[in-house]
Amino acid sequence: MRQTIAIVLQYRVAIILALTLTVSGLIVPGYLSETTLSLGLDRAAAIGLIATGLTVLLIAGQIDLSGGAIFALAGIVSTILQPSLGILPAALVGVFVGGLCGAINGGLVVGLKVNSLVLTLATMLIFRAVAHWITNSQPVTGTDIMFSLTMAQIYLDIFSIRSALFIVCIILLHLWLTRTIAGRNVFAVGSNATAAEESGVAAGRVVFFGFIFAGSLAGVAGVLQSLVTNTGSPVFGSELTVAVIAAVVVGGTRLEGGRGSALGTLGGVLTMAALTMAMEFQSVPAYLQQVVSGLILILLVVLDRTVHTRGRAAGAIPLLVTQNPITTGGKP
Amino acid sequence: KTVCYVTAADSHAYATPANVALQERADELGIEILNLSQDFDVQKGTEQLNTCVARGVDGIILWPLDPQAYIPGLARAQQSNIPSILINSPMAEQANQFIKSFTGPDVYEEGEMAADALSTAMDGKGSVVIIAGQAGNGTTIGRVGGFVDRLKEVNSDIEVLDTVNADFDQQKALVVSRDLITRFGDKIMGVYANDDTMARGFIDAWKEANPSEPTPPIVGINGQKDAFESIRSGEMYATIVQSPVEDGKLAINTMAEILDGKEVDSRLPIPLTVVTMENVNSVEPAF
Amino acid sequence: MSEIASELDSESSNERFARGSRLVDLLSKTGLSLAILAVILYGSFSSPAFFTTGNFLNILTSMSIIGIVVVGMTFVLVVGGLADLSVPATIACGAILSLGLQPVIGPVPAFVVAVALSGLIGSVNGVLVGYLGVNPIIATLGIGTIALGIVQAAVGGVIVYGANPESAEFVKGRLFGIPVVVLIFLAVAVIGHFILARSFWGRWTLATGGNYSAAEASAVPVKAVKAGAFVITAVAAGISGGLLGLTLQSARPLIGQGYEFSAITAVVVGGVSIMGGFGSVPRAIAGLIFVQLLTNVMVLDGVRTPIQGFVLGILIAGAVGMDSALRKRGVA
Amino acid sequence: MGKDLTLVREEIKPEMGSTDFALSMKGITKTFPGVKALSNVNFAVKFGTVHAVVGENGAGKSTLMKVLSGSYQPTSGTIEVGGTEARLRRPADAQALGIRMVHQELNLVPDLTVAENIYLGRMPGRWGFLDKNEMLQKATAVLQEQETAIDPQEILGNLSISQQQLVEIAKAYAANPRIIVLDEPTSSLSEHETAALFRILRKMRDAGIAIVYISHRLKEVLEIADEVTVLRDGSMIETRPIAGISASEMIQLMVGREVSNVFPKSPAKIGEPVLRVNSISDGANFRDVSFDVRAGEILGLIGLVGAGRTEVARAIFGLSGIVEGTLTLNGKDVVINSPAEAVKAGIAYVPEDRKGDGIIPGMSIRENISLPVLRSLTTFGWIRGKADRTLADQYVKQFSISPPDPERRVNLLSGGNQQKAVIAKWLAAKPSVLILDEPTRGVDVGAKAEIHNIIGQLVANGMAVVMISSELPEVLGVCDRIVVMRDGQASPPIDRQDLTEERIMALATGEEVA
Ligand SMILES: Nc1ncnc2c1ncn2[C@@H]1O[C@H](COP(=O)(O)OP(=O)(O)OP(=O)(O)O)[C@@H](O)[C@H]1O
Ligand SMILES: Nc1ncnc2c1ncn2[C@@H]1O[C@H](COP(=O)(O)OP(=O)(O)OP(=O)(O)O)[C@@H](O)[C@H]1O
Ligand SMILES: [Mg+2]
Ligand SMILES: [Mg+2]
Repeated sequence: MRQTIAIVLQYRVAIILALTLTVSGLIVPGYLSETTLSLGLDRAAAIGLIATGLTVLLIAGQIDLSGGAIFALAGIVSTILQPSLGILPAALVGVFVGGLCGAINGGLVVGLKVNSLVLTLATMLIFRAVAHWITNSQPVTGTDIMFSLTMAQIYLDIFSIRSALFIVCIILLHLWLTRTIAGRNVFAVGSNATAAEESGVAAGRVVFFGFIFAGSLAGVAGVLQSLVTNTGSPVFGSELTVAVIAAVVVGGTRLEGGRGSALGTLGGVLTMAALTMAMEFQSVPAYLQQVVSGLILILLVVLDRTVHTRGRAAGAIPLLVTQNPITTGGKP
Repeated sequence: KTVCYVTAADSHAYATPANVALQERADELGIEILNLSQDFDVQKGTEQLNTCVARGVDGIILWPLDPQAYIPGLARAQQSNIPSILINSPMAEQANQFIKSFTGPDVYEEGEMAADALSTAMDGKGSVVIIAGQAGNGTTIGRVGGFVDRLKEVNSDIEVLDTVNADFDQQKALVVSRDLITRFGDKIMGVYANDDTMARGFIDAWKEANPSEPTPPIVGINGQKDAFESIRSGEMYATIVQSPVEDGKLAINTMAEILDGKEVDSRLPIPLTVVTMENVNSVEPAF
Repeated sequence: MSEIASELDSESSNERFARGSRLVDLLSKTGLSLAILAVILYGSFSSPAFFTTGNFLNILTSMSIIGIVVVGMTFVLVVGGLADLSVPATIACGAILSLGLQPVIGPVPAFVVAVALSGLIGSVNGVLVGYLGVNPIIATLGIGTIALGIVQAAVGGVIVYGANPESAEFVKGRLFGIPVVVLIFLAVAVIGHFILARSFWGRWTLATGGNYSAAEASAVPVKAVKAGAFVITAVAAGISGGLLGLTLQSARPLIGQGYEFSAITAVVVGGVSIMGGFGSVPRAIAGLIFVQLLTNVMVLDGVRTPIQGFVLGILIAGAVGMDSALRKRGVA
Repeated sequence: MGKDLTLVREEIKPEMGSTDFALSMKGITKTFPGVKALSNVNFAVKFGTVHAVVGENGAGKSTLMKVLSGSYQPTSGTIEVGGTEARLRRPADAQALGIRMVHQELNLVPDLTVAENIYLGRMPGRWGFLDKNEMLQKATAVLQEQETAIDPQEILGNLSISQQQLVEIAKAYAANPRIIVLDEPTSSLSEHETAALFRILRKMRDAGIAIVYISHRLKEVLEIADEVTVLRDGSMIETRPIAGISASEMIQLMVGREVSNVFPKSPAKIGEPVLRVNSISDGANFRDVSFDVRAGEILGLIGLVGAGRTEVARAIFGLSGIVEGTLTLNGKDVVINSPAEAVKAGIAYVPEDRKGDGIIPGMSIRENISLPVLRSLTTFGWIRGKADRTLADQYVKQFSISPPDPERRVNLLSGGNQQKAVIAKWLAAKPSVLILDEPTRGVDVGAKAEIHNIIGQLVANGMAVVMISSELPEVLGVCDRIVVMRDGQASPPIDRQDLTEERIMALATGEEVA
């Protein structure tokens, strides 16, 4: 019995995704089709790329609220530079700007030893302000709308360029997190930073590069978005952060750090996208859609909690461990 | 037939009546509406176009919040032989090849009309403040641009003291107005607000600061009921009626014609009326 | 009690236990007051409009609505609840219900019911965070979305207008020359301060934030205390939303957007630790005053909105940096 | 028991520098805001020796070792490792020089596996890819060598505290250190596990490793150490070969005076049973536990680590649930679901994990002490400031908490003083039953004697005390009756006169010894 619960719990994202797809397929006519799949993937890509970056950060015990702002800023920079540099070099600069923003986040979090929730709240305001500043609050337009159209193309009937990129990124991340030493160190830092540090893992460096990675991926997502829409806008991505955090958490990654997986995030992103699409197909009002996604998020997290607590009575005592500052490195 | 309607938002002083009008008219016409709300998020809107295409609807009515961003989505719709039209806000020229028509008010013209009205009220001279909508939003850009360009065009002696964003939000307008009033005081001889709710915010701030003094001439846009009241009581000088009901109806009517295989004009404006003390009793408020 | 002990006493109470660095200690206590003074000085020189009764009344009125939320948010941060991100939804709930119910049950009962239902949102947050141990960020994010969706569905997704001008006049009016909202804010602040600093509930809140398990083992009802902080915040946000609706005479679902961040900013700038266990209402309000004065001075100087965001961001980063620096030196 | 150990590791040949001193610290001073933790300490350890460091709580032992391991930077002073001067800016620097530290507080990563923990910071692999098999093999070997039955693939967070402690030791050991520092490694180990640890330490010593061993258990120090250094109030008092020193001499050096009876016998009048525990079970960690404790009595609860004593105490106190069985207090059946109810009924509990469950670090001594009784100090919910202060003053004085400043933040006190504050906190609640879980763990002799004194006074005043301890001599010295727990089951209370250390060990391990 416990075995079953454990298995169900481990693959809960996959199960929920399968459930969503089955139910939607039964209720919504024309839902299970290649077009839906390809377009659903494409729409998940922007959130997915940022979520990929955030997964690493959350596992390392940090959070980044500034992803949406970086997303906008990188897109703007890459669009503004198109006339002088050409599309591709400008895109690279955009991604670099994303990385740079990440480095600022990471540098401040590590250097000042501050809580990343508040710090990235601050940099979110700053990056967003810069985006408004350099564009004078007007959207900027790229040079070549035809290029956008190629970017938005669906290839092999399934992938757009960005959805393919998203899938590749998440698989690479999965391998990296599970198979490499550096990947395991990320878990160690998120689980107990002091202990990791004392064991010779450069916790500060792990966190720093985690922020750079998250920033770069937000940059990639932003640049791709600006390429696809031929626009860089200071208001882009303002609603993304919440959706991204929800997707990652639905995917089973813990906000407290130390636990999580890339494939889970993939599942979370796809689940949220599949759900949204299904509800949009049925013309469910936006506010009810919110209620549903909110409920899913809460339900999954509560399930996670209660099942773990039940596991405790049957032998393990996570309470002593999870709430013991010695074992959690002083985190409440 | 099913038509996908990607609207700006569910609950908004202007968008809500437009949505309702569109839905009601569609029911009359026997058209099923797939209603998607962007909640003022461009990103979301571009993604919702994907849903429309995947769903295989017969037509798309898009309320664009950005001049460019929706182009690939519209192109994708065209590829799938789904006709698209724009409602309420314009997009950049490049979008024209992907849409059948744009129905709705000319926001740039509204800016121009507002400039003319305010010029009349102030005898063509003095200094004003602009309370603008959301930064980067197409309507804001049009309404501010039209206003400023018009003043330049006629070589007006009216000076713009400052332009501040209040996001079409009454509370934000209230807060920024307080600051504007403290900062410029008597220098504010006229106010141009990008919509009537923000004009309301300014009036409240003014009454707080100078309960006894009359408000300077204020021009708003939209033609809401309470703006009509304010014009009657002299708190506001003018508003520009732009009826959301007309807006919504025109869009779905146009779409119905397209679905019937008729040709439609690429630009179908809704009527705009400047309302001042003179005609306030003969014009119907927009909502 | 024993000879040994008294001997130990005299031995160890010598210079080995000197007090902490005076300067750092002083800085932590007076830093914010100095900063506020500096802004006032600068403002008086830079703008003639700044040092006027009218302007100060302005600032007070502007900060009252958000100030009420700040008082609640202080409890959440102190109890170690990170942040309550459901504030925008709660404010909307307070505003929409207090206007929407006016025609049905009259203005005063409508206000009371609105605040009570807001409190209900808070208790759901509280149960999730306090009793089920869900991460507060996720819980409040999810419940916020759900609550907002439900409130929106209840009014059919449209805007609600006020139907009782007298109540609006009362809220907008003045008592003894002071705006009524300011008086309400002051009352909430004073009550909040005494609860946190002088009541057993406040001491429990500080203890729970300081060390959860130790507080639990000291017979503090930690779960209730943690949940209580979220109820307090929700009630405060409900009051704030109700007042907001009454002043504006209209309420839409997005009415409270951004208030959560403004409130967190004020609390953090006030030097309340995001890690919990430390902080007070006056500190948080000092933070709010500082932020408001600074914004006011920038507006009077004609600084553009984006740059204001920039400055605010740097301010938050500076505040948390300072907090962590002082913490490291063992003060604060 | 005495089976032969074979080291699976490569033989260690410490590079001897110009000296046979593995390390020498000279003139080390370390100040914290408000505290001079170390002043001008000289400390040297030879290769191939076990060097014990003893001293009272707050003497600076842990601080000195954290300076050595690179966790703290000394305010002044130099460190030589293997004869050459070393700058240790961070733990990695010290590790590069072959210094490994087993911290007093557990320092592990709960979400990784045991094997990953052991090799954290130096996992084997190629091109950055982890070689899981190799890591597992090595970890298994190291754990086997330590005679522990811990599964290297288990997630660390699922282990008990003592198992985690063993993993911590294995981790240091697996790193092939030249110098290994153990800061109170046995504080949560049973005698059996301690014996196994000592066998390993001897092996390591014989292989030439320098071992620094910190403990408050002088018996262990006498058993394992070759040399001993005594610290007092942040200063080095003396370094001596173990052969020339006795336990009482050590104590004298530590406290700077003579302490006579380490475990005073409490002559209290024993009355009626106050608390009766009637075959309670929690469905997981213990079952069918029954005992009673009488007014004026100290009941010892003893057993190997993980036997379930703490869980029994937490259950009685309402911190975790009881599935079966009942509690009788003063003849009446009571149901206790939360600590608040326990306090109301007159039960108090001093937890074993002082830092985790005992103190609120950011609060003053005063605020800590009044916490459990706060409600009684209020009028209409408001705290009466004077009552609050009076209460704190009274206990700071009565327990001679040092420094005697009730407004001082409690986390700035030394371990022993923190423990006194925690006990004071509970006495303020005026309980009729006091449960003490390892009240003297990690507490120095001086403070220990004081705590025993306090307990003695309490029972003399008619309180019933349950004392959980892992130290047999302490339990035998202080308790009137003793309950031995093994594997979640409890023996009936046995009079102290009928027990010996051997008899208790037999009951606790389930092995009859000759
Ligand atoms: N991080 C710190 N900040 C301030 N003071 C500290 C810090 N760490 C230790 N101290 C103080 O330094 C002194 C020495 O503490 P240390 O932990 O080294 O003692 P110890 O000998 O290991 O005691 P114990 O036997 O209780 O572990 C104590 O007075 C303690 O309060
Ligand atoms: N932190 C923990 N995580 C998981 N299991 C634990 C933990 N602590 C104890 N256990 C398990 O709970 C049971 C009882 O442990 P408990 O702590 O009550 O024992 P104890 O006799 O008090 O030992 P200790 O000396 O460690 O306090 C054992 O099976 C043990 O393995
Ligand atoms: Mg120590
Ligand atoms: Mg125990």
